[in-house]
Amino acid sequence: MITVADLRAAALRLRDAMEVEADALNEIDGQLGDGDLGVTMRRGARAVAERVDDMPDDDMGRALMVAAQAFTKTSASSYGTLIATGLMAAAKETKGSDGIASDDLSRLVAAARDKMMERGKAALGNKTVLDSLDAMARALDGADDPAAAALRAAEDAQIALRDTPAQIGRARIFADKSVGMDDPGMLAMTKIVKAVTGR
Amino acid sequence: MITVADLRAAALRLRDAMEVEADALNEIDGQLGDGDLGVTMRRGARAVAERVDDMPDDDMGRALMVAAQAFTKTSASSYGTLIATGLMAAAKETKGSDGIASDDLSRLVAAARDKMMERGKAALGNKTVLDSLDAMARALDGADDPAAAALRAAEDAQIALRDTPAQIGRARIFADKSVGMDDPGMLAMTKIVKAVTGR
Amino acid sequence: MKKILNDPEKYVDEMLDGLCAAHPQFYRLVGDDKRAVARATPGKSGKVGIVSGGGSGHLPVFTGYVGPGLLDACAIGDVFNSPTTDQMADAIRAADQGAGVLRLYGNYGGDVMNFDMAGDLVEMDDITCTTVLLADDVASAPPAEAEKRRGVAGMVYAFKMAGAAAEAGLDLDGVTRVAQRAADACRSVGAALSSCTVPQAGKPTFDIAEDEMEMGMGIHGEPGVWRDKLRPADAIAEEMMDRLLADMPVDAGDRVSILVNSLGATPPEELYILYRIVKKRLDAAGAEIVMPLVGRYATSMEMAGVSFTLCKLDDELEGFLKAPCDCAFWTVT
Amino acid sequence: MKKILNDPEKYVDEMLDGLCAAHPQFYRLVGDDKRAVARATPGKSGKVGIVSGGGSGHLPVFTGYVGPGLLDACAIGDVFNSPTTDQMADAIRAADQGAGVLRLYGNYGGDVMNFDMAGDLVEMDDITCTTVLLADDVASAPPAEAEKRRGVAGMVYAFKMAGAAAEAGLDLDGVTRVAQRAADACRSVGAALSSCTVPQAGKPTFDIAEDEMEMGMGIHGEPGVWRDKLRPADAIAEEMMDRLLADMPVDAGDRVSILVNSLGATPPEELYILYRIVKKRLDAAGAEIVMPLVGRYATSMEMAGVSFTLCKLDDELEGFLKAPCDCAFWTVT
Ligand SMILES: Nc1ncnc2c1ncn2[C@@H]1O[C@H](COP(=O)(O)OP(=O)(O)O)[C@@H](O)[C@H]1O
Ligand SMILES: Nc1ncnc2c1ncn2[C@@H]1O[C@H](COP(=O)(O)OP(=O)(O)O)[C@@H](O)[C@H]1O
Ligand SMILES: [Mg+2]
Ligand SMILES: [Mg+2]
Ligand SMILES: [Mg+2]
Ligand SMILES: [Mg+2]
Repeated sequence: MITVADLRAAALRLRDAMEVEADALNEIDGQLGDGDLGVTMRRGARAVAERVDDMPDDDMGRALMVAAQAFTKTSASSYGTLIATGLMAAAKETKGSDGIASDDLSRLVAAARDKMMERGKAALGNKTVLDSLDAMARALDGADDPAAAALRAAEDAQIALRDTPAQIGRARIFADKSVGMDDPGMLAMTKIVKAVTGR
Repeated sequence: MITVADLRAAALRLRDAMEVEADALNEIDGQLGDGDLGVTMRRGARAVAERVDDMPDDDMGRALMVAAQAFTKTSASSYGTLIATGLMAAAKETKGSDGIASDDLSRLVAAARDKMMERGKAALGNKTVLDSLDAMARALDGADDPAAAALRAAEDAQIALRDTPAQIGRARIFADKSVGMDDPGMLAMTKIVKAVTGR
Repeated sequence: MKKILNDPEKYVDEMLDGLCAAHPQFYRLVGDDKRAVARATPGKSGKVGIVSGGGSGHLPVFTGYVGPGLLDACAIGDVFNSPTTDQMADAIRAADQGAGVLRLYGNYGGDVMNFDMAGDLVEMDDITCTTVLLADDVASAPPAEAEKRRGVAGMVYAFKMAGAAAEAGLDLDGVTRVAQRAADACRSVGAALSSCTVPQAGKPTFDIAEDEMEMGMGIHGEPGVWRDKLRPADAIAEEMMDRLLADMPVDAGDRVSILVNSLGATPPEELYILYRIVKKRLDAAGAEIVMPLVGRYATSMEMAGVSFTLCKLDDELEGFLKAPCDCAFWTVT
Repeated sequence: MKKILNDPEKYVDEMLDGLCAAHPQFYRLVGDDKRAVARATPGKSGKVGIVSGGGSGHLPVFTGYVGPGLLDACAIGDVFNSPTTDQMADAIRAADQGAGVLRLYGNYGGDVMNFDMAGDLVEMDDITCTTVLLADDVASAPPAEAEKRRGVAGMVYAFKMAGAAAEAGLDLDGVTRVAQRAADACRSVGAALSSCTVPQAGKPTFDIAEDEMEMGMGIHGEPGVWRDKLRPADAIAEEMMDRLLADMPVDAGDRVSILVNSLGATPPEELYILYRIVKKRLDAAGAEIVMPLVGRYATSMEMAGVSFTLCKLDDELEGFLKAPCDCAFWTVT
């Protein structure tokens, strides 16, 4: 079971990882987009880490809501808003519980994916973070080692979509150029999973 | 005696000279000013040359007025306006006459100088074209070879004032820097005299 | 970076402080983090509120157009970045006079998601919201995908017409309908000659050679349809008019307005050189030009370049275009 | 050259064509060579005429300010070059409504000589002329030689106040007196960050490094008082206020207006950042700020930089400042 204490530790790891990765994420986002993905993630992760003490031990839902709000308050870019949306969806599902059972992870990631799809009006296969989440939700279903399964799924999805053209956001305008390049949001999700799972 | 035919020939020589000298005059004006002196002189001289046929044989005054108006119509820079002012002054003095006697030249140049002084509110010694005219008016007084005398006076005045600071127009702001440099308007007058006298 | 600023992180907050200090008769900062601007004197009770928002760096868009006959409030993000959900909710609350609020803004991913979330938030305050998205840039997607187009200077017409409709007392549905019709009536295209610098980035958003221009470039430096040697003004204007008229043909007898807009550094002198061709083309089509706008109405800070926005009028839209409005950047009497 | 133009030689004529085509309700070309702009609807008979003129490249200065409550006519030279005597005479004739004409323009050698000559010309048409020269730039000469100072953005206040005085029916002496008092009440200082390009020259007027600025530079690139690394906005604003207040101290209770002006490329965002300090300094002096102006009122095409103009008011000047005016660039209601 993942407790709020685990969530706090994960938040601190995420912050540390994003301090390191921010430039690389800006760089890749800058190739076809506006180059702010690292800024988004560094700011958001810092804000979540600053608020770990506001996460109540006995309510995973409220703890996740704290994380979501940290993102909405600090970043309004597409990615930050989608992450907040996903966290809110998970928060809603875990409200009042003191943790997340391993075999509930798949359902929560799927819930986040669905809400983010609704919010961003993108479809699966559009080469976005949604494809990472979709792959993860499927891989987590019945996984023995959820962390490993999620990470591998995120990595595989990134590779699987590499050669499709971008269809969403700024990168869409460069659809042709985007073939053969990783989607920045998918890459970021791989790094997020790596950080929060401590792999 | 200088006839209107002589004036026409001088105008054509002036135009040809200014086609050649324009860049150099822009260059020297650009060192401390706005670099348009060559443009002014080329345009003005072209306009005068275009209107030589409007210069009546029997009225040197009206002929000079044609030249003055060619300058006011094409150029409104300080120098162009002063040249027009000087030409108008000379025109007034020669109205109705069929030419200029050699021994009248000094008086006409002095008249131009005075009217230009009134117009531009500069004083002698301010390192401007006025100092060239003043030197020429004095040198022409009783000169055997008016052309040679005028040219030498213009050249000498230019050198004499080289080491004084500019006190007029844009160059005034760079007064210090202007020490040791020729005044563009004085240099232009030397070139004008050279061209119209055919030396 | 040829910019006059202190801390890049404070660029927007200091700008807003100065804006409100200079024009207290028009603007008032609201919200927790002071990232929403509302009218100094709120619209009268029962008037439909109109809110906009988006990234900074486009003055007068968006914030500048808060005022009588225009917007009621505006949420302001960092330069070229969406405001947050909370900031948008602050703006919506400030705009609400009990008759609902129209969200009227440009079609950019982050803005859309955040305005949607802000709508969810203010639902809890019983504020009804509608949405009209500006998507007028013909260079950003073909006609078949017109709904994917980004919003650019066309929003100036939409703000003006919707603002006048709200002032005239139309209800939320009515104002929303006018705004949608205004949005549908506009087509824009831009051409950039140089980049601007986002303060937080500290370097130009894109590189472009000293003798190059880019046709169709977006206001954040989004790529356009071609990049090539700088062309003569008349050729640029002809091509821009070609693109607009191909997308929205104009017939004899049509009444249109046209906005010839500087993206920032391009001086009005050059807008007027372009305007000769704009007028020639519309005259040739037999259209009547109504209230042409020439100036800096929607900018990208110090970017050099221009955009044209063609707006097809009918009696209703023309009436709202000519109605009075007032703000620090635009007065119609 | 990042400029949108056709033939550099036609820059000004095409600009004027476009200006008058876009705003026929305000502007009308007059004179043989169409280098004077007059009001579309002349001032009423018996009103004192006000004429200005100077080089192009400074829109809205000079031509833009032709309109009710402002100028009656304007002569327009090539970029940064004086109009000719004939063009000025055309403008004076267009401005005359039988009550004489005030020549109100900046203190530049060529302009002065040509306006004087134009005055001689129109004397033959029995038009009486007076002259008020703007010489507000404190960086261009020390106080002891104040009459040698060049005229910069202060002319905006002088146009406005003299224009209102003429509209109010004052006679030529009265309008001239108001204009002189307005001119005397203004002090300006500018700072440039980048050059502009005169079309006919085809290259930047001056070179300045990417990280440099020049304090006190004139609007044609005339040298200033220092050139150094670009400073933070607040430091720039403090120094500019220091220079203005040293030249014209402001006391508690004084009423002043202030113009924070972009020379062209500098966006309004940055003017507002500066305005915070302007207001702080005037508040600290105990002065009351009346109708502050922030925007592009007197420019040098695409030059990056700013100028501040401080204008000390009394009841008469304040009344004329607030009086209505209208033109394509500035509406006061
Ligand atoms: N509508 C959307 N739905 C799903 N994912 C999206 C959407 N828009 C953007 N993304 C994801 O976000 C990433 C870009 O995020 P970000 O840099 O914040 O965008 P922007 O700066 O354009 O607002 C993309 O790589 C993609 O994975
Ligand atoms: N007020 C003046 N009185 C006499 N000569 C002047 C005056 N102003 C300028 N000049 C002369 O004109 C020359 C500069 O002419 P020009 O380039 O036309 O000036 P600007 O471009 O500043 O109008 C100077 O070198 C000087 O000789
Ligand atoms: Mg991005
Ligand atoms: Mg972004
Ligand atoms: Mg010169
Ligand atoms: Mg000159």
